[in-house]
Amino acid sequence: MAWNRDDMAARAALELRDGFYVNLGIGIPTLVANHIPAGMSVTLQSENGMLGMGPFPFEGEEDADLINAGKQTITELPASSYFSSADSFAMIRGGHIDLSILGAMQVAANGDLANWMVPGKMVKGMGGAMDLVAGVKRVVVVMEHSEKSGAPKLVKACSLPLTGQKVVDLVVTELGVFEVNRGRTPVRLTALAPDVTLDEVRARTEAEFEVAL
Amino acid sequence: MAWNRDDMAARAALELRDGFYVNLGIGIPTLVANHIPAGMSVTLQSENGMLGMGPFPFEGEEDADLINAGKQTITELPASSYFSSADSFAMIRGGHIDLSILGAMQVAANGDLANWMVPGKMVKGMGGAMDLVAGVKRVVVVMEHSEKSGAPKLVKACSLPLTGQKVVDLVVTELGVFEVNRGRTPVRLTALAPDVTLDEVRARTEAEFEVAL
Amino acid sequence: MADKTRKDAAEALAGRLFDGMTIMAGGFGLCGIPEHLIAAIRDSAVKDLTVISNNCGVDDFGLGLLLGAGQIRRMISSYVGENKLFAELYLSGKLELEFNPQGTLAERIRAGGAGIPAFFTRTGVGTLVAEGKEIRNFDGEDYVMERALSADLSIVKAWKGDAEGNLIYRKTARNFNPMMATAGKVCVAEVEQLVAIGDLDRDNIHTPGIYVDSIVQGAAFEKRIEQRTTRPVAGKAAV
Amino acid sequence: MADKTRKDAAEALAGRLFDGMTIMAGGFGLCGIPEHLIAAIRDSAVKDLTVISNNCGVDDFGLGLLLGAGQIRRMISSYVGENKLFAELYLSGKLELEFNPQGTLAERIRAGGAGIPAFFTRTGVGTLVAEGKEIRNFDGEDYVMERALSADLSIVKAWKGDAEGNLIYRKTARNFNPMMATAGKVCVAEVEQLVAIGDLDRDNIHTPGIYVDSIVQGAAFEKRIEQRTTRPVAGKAAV
Repeated sequence: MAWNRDDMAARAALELRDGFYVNLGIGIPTLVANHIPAGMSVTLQSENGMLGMGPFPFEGEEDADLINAGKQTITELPASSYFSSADSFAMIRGGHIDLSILGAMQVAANGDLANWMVPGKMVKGMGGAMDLVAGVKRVVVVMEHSEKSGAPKLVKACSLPLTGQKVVDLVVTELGVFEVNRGRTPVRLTALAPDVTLDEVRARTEAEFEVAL
Repeated sequence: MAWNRDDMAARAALELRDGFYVNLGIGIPTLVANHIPAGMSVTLQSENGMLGMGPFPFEGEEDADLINAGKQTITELPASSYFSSADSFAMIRGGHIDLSILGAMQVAANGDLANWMVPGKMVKGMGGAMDLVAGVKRVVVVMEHSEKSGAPKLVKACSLPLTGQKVVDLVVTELGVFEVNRGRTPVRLTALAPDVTLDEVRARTEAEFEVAL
Repeated sequence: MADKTRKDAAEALAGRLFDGMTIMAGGFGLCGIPEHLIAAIRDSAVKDLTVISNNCGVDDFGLGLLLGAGQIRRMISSYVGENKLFAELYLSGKLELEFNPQGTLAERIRAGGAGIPAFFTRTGVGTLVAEGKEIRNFDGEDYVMERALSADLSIVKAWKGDAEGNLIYRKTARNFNPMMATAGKVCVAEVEQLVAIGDLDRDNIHTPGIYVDSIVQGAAFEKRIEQRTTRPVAGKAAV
Repeated sequence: MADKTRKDAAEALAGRLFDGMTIMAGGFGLCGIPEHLIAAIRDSAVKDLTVISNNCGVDDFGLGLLLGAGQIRRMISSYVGENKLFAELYLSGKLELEFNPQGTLAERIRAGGAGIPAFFTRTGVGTLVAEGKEIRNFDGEDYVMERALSADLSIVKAWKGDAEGNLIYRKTARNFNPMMATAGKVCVAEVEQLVAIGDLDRDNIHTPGIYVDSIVQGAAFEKRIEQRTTRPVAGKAAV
């Protein structure tokens, strides 16, 4: 039985460490916040200019001046701080964020990441994704293992325009966990979802990988 | 009768305009603040991180956290603001300061300025002078007309290491006022101190200049 | 010090608008946008604008108003996902578009205000963003050279301001506003509260008045919320 | 969030000092210097230091203490005028010195913390400062390329701070401290007042805690004044 969205978020949450400063992308990565272990101190950065992002507000307590990078209303915490976009990306680009967890369209065996553009389709823009993958110390991708068409997303080489070159450290899909290590080592499958077989993963993965379960 | 230090400051103060943001160097330039015409609004910037520099404090009211770029104790004004050195020099380098008035060892006919180093002598450092002359919209030099040795300081070409190339707009000495215009036009003598003769200025000036009194 | 206060947005912008100009507009999504100044620019009917802003508003609010009025010829942004009209205009060739990574956009604007004509960044190396740009290796790593951005006019929105133009922003409504204030040849600011000089904490002024040419207190602010997201009152944390 | 508070300067620096390291130290003259951390570094006897700081203190205070103890091998500064020992050491070849224009120094440090390996500036073009560096013309004007600066350790001094490492500086004691906090692999901060988390205004935190590894409240601060300049109580303004 493959992992569901919440299982994938829980798996990605194993990458968290006490004291980490973390940027979470939109979608499944947002759910990772629900899996921070009790007693572990993790500070969430929002690239529109905030450290110490709190939970969504209670209804009626929304503040138009307080949103996350997905433009959702959020709250602050006692230790929160605000800063400009230039200061926020200085923080990101300068390597001060420990971990970025984000979605992807394709990840290649060499660590290349594509998640912003499909040629021929209307492009919405890369937002802060290129800065995050270029600047954050460790980049974890959480994505569906295949496209809706069935085409693999963990590939030998990205066919889509890149977001970053050799930037992915780890990939979590509903089938398993893959160490990519920015292409410095061969891709290694390190965990399998329950009842998922190695054959199924092999059949649905284009990139070559070693098995280290 | 040549101008004294205060006369020279008063002459430089004629360069002030209402609404100007101004950086004043150490020495005679500091005295320019005493000659801001009544009713004219001039904001003084201190490159160590302050806009809206006030007068020296009364005795007993000195604050170790409030100094100017000459490390003298100063005061703040109602509209003052503080910022970091990086933000201060972003302001200077970015061309946001209207006028810089500073001292010099040599000024050349092409607008070159030397004011930080004499080879063979202990060098104290250029501080913010290179940034100021490179970034401020208009640069006025106030200096003695000659060195103690009698050597001219308004020269054909600077023999001392430069602080900036083609940066000086105007020079005020105890003998007169010279438009240098960053070397875009010939040097022009536009004012003479009382009882100073053109012959005396010619004799004590190495740079060629036109007379436009 | 000269009083930079103006009666309303139209007066603050008077004489500062011209066809073909480049305008920087602060805000992230609809958060921290100079809504009164945008409305006044729409009313002015100035056209052929190049607009530098992280986003382009929504169809009927923010910069979407200028888009709807056909006043924008070219956008420099990082993300424009929430605007249908934008897609139509772009696909029909009526709108030029330059995408910048968000951090590169922020830094290009800071550089424009700080007298730095160009800088190097890892962001975008090996991507379309780096095409045609200089790549350079420093200490074994490749970087792309990015140029500064500046504008004829920047419009920003702050929480509080005074007649000298000193500004303080509130929470994440700060975003691009402080850098844009430094990178316009002229900067016009709108604030929710115009306070007396001396009322702002001098240690905490985000934009010193030197950067601001005119300041106006907005009338009613709409401050629309784009993605109202809440958690159940009795439930557990959702984020 | 992890408590970054340490008992005293020595504990805050424990395990972070080694011979031959590069240290950035905040302050302008004697204003805003981390005086307790400097004293603790002197007491540690660590040596062969490269120190990046706008100035080098005076003979018996600030970084002058490390100079006097022979711990500094190399300085990167913009102005060192007020230190006789400095002159002696330099002229006798016991001290290496690299002068940077003050704004270039500040920007190189900011770049070091911001992931920008190099940038261009007009400052220093045509002077000794530009020798051996790349000169490049942008839009008809020459600029010199300057490289980022970073350090093994930065020591900074703030007015208030909390256990998360959030810092607020006071008046012109801010100076180089905020950028240096971002450009050290490790940053240790000393504050006059350690306050409870939540007591600092979130909109006005100058250095977010992410940059600070350890924080210590100094005991008595000397906060020496270098040029005590006053005006007569009854007289007219002198500046």
